[in-house]
Amino acid sequence: MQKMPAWADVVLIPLISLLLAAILSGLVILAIGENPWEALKLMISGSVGSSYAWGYTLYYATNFIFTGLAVAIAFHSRMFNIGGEGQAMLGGLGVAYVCLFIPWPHWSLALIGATAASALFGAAWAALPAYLQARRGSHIVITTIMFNFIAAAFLNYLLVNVLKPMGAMDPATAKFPAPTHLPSLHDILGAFGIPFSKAAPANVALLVAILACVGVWLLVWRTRLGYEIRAFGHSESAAKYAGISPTRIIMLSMLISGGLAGMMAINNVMGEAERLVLNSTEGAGFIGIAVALMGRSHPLGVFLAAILFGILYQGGAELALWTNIPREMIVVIQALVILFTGALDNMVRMPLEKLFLALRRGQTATTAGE
Amino acid sequence: DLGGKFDKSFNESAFAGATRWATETGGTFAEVELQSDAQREQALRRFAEAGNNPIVMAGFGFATALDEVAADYPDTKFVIIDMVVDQPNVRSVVFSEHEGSYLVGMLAAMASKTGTVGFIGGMDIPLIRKFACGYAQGVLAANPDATIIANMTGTTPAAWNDPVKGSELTLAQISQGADVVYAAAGGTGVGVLQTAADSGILSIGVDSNQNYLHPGQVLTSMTKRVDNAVYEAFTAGVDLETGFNVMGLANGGVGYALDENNAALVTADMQAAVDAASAQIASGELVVHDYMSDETCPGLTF
Amino acid sequence: MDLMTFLQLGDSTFRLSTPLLLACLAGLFSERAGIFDIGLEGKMLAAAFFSGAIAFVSGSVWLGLLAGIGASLALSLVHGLASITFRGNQLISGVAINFLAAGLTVVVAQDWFGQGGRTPQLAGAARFQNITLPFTEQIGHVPFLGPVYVELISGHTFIVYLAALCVPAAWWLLFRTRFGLRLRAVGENPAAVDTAGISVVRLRFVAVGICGVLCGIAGAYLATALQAGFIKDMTAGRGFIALAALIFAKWRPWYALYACLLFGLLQAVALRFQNINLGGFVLPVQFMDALPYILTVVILAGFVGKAIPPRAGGEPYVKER
Amino acid sequence: MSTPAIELKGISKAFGPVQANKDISIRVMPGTIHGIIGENGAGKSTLMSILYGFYKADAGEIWINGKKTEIPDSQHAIRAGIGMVFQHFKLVENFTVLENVVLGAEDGALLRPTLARARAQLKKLAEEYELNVDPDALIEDIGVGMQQRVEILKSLYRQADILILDEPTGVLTPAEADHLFRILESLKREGKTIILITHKLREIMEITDTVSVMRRGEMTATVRTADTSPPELAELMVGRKVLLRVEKAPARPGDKVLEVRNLSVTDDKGVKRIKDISFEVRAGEILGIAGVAGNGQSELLEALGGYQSATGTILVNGQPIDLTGSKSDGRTRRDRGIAHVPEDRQREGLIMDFQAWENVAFGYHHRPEYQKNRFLMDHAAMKADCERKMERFDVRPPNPMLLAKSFSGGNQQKLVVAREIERNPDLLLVGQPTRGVDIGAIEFIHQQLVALRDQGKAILLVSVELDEILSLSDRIAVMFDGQIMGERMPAETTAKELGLLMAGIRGEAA
Ligand SMILES: Nc1ncnc2c1ncn2[C@@H]1O[C@H](COP(=O)(O)OP(=O)(O)OP(=O)(O)O)[C@@H](O)[C@H]1O
Ligand SMILES: Nc1ncnc2c1ncn2[C@@H]1O[C@H](COP(=O)(O)OP(=O)(O)OP(=O)(O)O)[C@@H](O)[C@H]1O
Ligand SMILES: [Mg+2]
Ligand SMILES: [Mg+2]
Repeated sequence: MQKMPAWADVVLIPLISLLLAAILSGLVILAIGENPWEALKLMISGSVGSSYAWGYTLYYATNFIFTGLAVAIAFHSRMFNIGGEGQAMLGGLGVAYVCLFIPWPHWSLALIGATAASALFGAAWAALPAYLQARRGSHIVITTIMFNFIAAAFLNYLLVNVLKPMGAMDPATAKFPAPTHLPSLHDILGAFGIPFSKAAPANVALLVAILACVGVWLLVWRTRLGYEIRAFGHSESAAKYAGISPTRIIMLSMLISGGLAGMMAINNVMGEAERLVLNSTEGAGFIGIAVALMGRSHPLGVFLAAILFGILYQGGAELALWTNIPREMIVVIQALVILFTGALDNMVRMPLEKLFLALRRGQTATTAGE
Repeated sequence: DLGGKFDKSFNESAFAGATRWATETGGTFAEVELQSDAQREQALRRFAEAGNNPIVMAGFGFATALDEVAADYPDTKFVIIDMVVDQPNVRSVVFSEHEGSYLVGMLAAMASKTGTVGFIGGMDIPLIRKFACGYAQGVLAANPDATIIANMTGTTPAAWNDPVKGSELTLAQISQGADVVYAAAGGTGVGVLQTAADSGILSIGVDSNQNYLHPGQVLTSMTKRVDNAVYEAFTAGVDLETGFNVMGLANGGVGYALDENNAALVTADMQAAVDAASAQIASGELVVHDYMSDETCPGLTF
Repeated sequence: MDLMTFLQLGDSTFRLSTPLLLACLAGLFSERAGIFDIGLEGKMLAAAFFSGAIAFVSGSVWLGLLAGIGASLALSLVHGLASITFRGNQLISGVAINFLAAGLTVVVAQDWFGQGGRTPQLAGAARFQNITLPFTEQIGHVPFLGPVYVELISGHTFIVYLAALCVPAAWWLLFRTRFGLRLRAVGENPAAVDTAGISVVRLRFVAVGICGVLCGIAGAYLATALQAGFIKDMTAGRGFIALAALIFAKWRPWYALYACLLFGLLQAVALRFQNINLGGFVLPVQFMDALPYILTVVILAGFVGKAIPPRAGGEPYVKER
Repeated sequence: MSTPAIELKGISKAFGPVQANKDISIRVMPGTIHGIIGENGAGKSTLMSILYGFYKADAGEIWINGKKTEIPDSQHAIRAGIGMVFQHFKLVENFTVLENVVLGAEDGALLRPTLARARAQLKKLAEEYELNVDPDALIEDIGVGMQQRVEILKSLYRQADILILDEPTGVLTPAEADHLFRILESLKREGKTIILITHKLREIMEITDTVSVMRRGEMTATVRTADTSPPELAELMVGRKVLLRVEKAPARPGDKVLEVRNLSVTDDKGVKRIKDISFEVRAGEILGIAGVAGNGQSELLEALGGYQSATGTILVNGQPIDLTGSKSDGRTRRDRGIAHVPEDRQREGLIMDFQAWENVAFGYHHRPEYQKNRFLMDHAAMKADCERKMERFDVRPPNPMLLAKSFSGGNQQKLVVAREIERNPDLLLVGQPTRGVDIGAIEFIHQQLVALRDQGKAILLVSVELDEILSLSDRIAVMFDGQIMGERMPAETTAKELGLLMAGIRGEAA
């Protein structure tokens, strides 16, 4: 017997949490002397009001789908992968190497190569924390945090000392050659005669992200590995009884997680910047946590939450451009969303559970009375 | 550029130029401050889409993004400071920082009692080495026996905004005997000047006139008139002349600051010597070596 | 390396270790009570901003310090609410607090001062000044000991000495008092504390509160002692290094001191010497930057002594399922 | 008539949808030992935890020594003179005995004087009640028997007049239990009031003055022990007549299916849990392993089941199986014909958050019948299989889509048993098959086990319930401290003899 119907858990609680976060954000905007209602309108029009806006929203969303899926798949095996940021950075490195040093004949081949490389690099960056968790019991949260910093230092070193072209000022790789440039949504939709802003960076990586959603769904709910990952996540002791190797599950789920986080690089590094810069991830690895929490670790939920955060990001960028609300306001909103959907989950859940329990008691009482 | 609008230095100077234009002409301008490299292109496009013209960007970091964007908006004029972008609708403004640095280097050498002076750069890039190299030449010109200690804050944009590190580097240089320190480090320089003032030694500001930050304790500032460049661009408006533009001593693009805050520090002798050198450089009689021309520097190794 | 360079390096180490030590001890109290806290960074950042802002506005560094502690305490309260009262995930709460501080400090700073997320420069009484310890005159001439006393020991700000005092104080409190016994117990087995008639919730809130106060002091130190004002993201990962030091120290106060001194030294070295040349092999500065994190992973891997966290750490105390 | 030391009036408590206590009233006279019995999950611990202030009752009143007393937390209970030894001890593992005793009852803000006084006090108590423990030993280094003493000392140190013990003998050998009872007798002589929770009728009859029976959250009766009998109590406990014996034909043992030679198991802490044991199980027989909980039976099942590494030799149908490495896992064991009903269905046997149909394939999910193709699993086949098993094992409600946690304990166990028996294994490992299962389900499960035996399969049964061992087994081995103390045929032994073996004493027959 559940305390609450499933729809309340999946839909009602995130919605209420989101509302709470929105109200608090509104108060903050009010406190700095801006009109929250106007801000909201600007955010909406700036993020979904034109194909240009959509182009940016979807571009951000693509990043968040990858990192959100990464966190989500790790959640299924009860691993908290807070290292998406570092894994995505390394994914970017993989993309850079593949794009710079292999002469690709066509973007489609380059995309396949870059996807593989980014996944490989991202997975490799998750491998050691995963191994240490599985074999030495080192807390994965702490090790992945540490690996974020190590990744940043490592990338910094490579960009400054190895990959920076001679004479360049900023630590970044050279521009990737033209055959590796991915078609943008403008090009893709244009082929079907649908007009779409040429300026926006959303690109074919979005389709890869959607494929990844489907792939993760199949993996988690339709394959044996997914079955084992979920079993392990729910009960490690039961998994051991069933002959599911904890080491194998931790390693595989974290490698997949790291790989997905790494794959984000085909969007931001290959699709947008077309070169690798410092801090190319811009915190998307952390937003993945919020996205996975909001999306209840389900690919569909992750997809929707990623779009939501894409809107938040693009809308927030617009706010920073046209109002006195600094861009950091997005970080505040993001923090509140994580706080309410993740940490203060029970604050919403407890009263709701009581409510549903009372409702049911009332119902049984009336049926019994009849 | 990264480092923040109110770095009391480079970015603030650009902002001041824009504000001056706005107050004088009553015009309005849109501005945005960026947090990361990845946002540059988006901001440029957004401004171009919104019909802003001209668009001025302060900092070499915009070069790649601008190269991309400029072609997409041929009717918009762009101005980039500190970097050359070869597009028909772009005006590239670069400064002869080595010349200004030469002058303050002379002042430093003359003000120093220990014969040891320091240089603290921001991010270790050729541009900042250009500052350092000019400075070193000036120091050696005034005092051939002087020792120059040069440090860079870091290798990433974070180096523009790390006052703690600036402060630590200053202390390190002081312990090595430096009693005048030149900070060419954006926001990091705030920490350098602060620590120098706290420790009772002299410092030299950069870009804007920073003498007022610690009156009587900042020897001078190497001024780089980013504000003028911005002001001129805005004044010219859509009729802006594109192409390559060098701002040096000759056309007042760079110089050193003298005001009531440092009047007591710069003696008449010192002023005379520096002004003489300035005139020689302006006339081409004296050539200060530009690090960026061949990535070498006489008098300083990095 | 001559004595002076050595002393300078030591001096710098003390300065840079101080915020790490305060944050590390903050984490120690919280985690010893069973509340994991990856929000140290955020609390320090919030404290740095509010101390800087209030010190500027009021002109008094002490008011600034109070404001910093207040801000940090407020975030502690949020963490306590999430992880103690509502039994939420402590790690997620910590992540949220870090973001909240990173965003809110800039938003508020921009609103108050309009300087792109920084406070104006602090001067005079709005900053902690260096304290010259007594007898520097007399001892100063003694060879070796003299310079050590004058350069290394004397001439730091009040908070540096305070942080140093916090170490024995924390040790004494944890291992010699009733409060310490209970606090350690609640981090190991809250049910034992509960059935002994002590409120788990209150005890944990007190621990989280202490954590807030110490983080507050650490943040205030950054903005009003080490620096003269707040700049955005000025904690620059110190909260995470403190966390690393805490693991390194195996949750013990004296070890925390040594770990923080080590990490402070690493920072001091990395600041002064960009790339370190080890007989032909150049150690890049990025390696020095990453070293605390690498060391922590090595420790966590259990190859150099195993770090066993408090047993009830990270788990909310749930009586009724 | 004097005033009762404790009087509970109309106590009710619900945990979410589970009503653990329903309107319970009870009176306990001072200076008596009052027993509470009831099946697993009857609500005994909940009731006592309410009295001790650990849980808050939804309704009801508590009267202590004739005064109505509010007990919102344990502090109030302690002040009212109540001490409690919980079923699961509440000790800080890496504290010393002394620190655990003083925790919460310190004299002042400083520890040193408190510890000094406690040390002296502990010494006195130890002499008075034969409760010797080393005050400076760490809890994690001492055995459960000792830990229990520490719990009792904790209460006495706080000068409790009312002592509650929740299933204190579950982890004790009969001898240790006897010692405990002697202590309780002497406490009673001092005028202390004691409440003893157990579900062992023997203990109730032996030591209590009065006894209350609980069933499904309700108090069904309170009687004087002298006026009742075990069968009557048993009936009160489960609500109907209890059939204690299982009908079965004599065994016809065949070939050796399982041969264990010199098996040893060392746990993570380096403690040897199984010491060099050897035994065998033949086709068509049930070997029962008796013993007090914690003497190595769990480790034995885990080692055989493939999730505890071990040394020695295990032969199945004459072929050795791997004891370490990647081939020593549950999956490989299942492929070799070993099925396993684990001791703890909720922690091991089932994924509580999986639906029934997913659980029915658990452990066998890699088998070809559940695969649609190389990549995907065949959910339809899994559901159909689940429906079949639910029907044959009478699982209620027969709905494959329900989460495992929404089935009652007995039905959860049926799901596990169905899954394992239906595999038609050569060897079935069974741990505590009827723990927390109602009597109807017990009968059913016992019948299934006997039927499997009669098909010529080998069964290894581990249970702490001696009655279950005696009624099901064809042969009985007793484990104590990781060793097999001896083997007996059920017809030729008695509960008493087995009890001695379980305590590590080889009696006259040995
Ligand atoms: N903390 C809790 N949260 C939710 N439900 C609980 C909790 N403790 C007990 N229950 C439920 O309350 C009921 C009564 O449990 P209780 O522990 O009181 O039984 P018991 O008679 O002591 O059983 P046992 O003999 O197994 O110890 C059970 O259904 C149990 O699952
Ligand atoms: N943890 C739980 N979560 C949700 N529902 C539960 C939980 N535990 C028990 N229930 C519900 O409470 C009911 C009673 O469970 P319980 O285990 O006490 O049954 P029972 O009466 O002891 O039956 P059985 O004799 O078969 O064990 C179950 O049918 C189930 O629906
Ligand atoms: Mg119980
Ligand atoms: Mg039951």
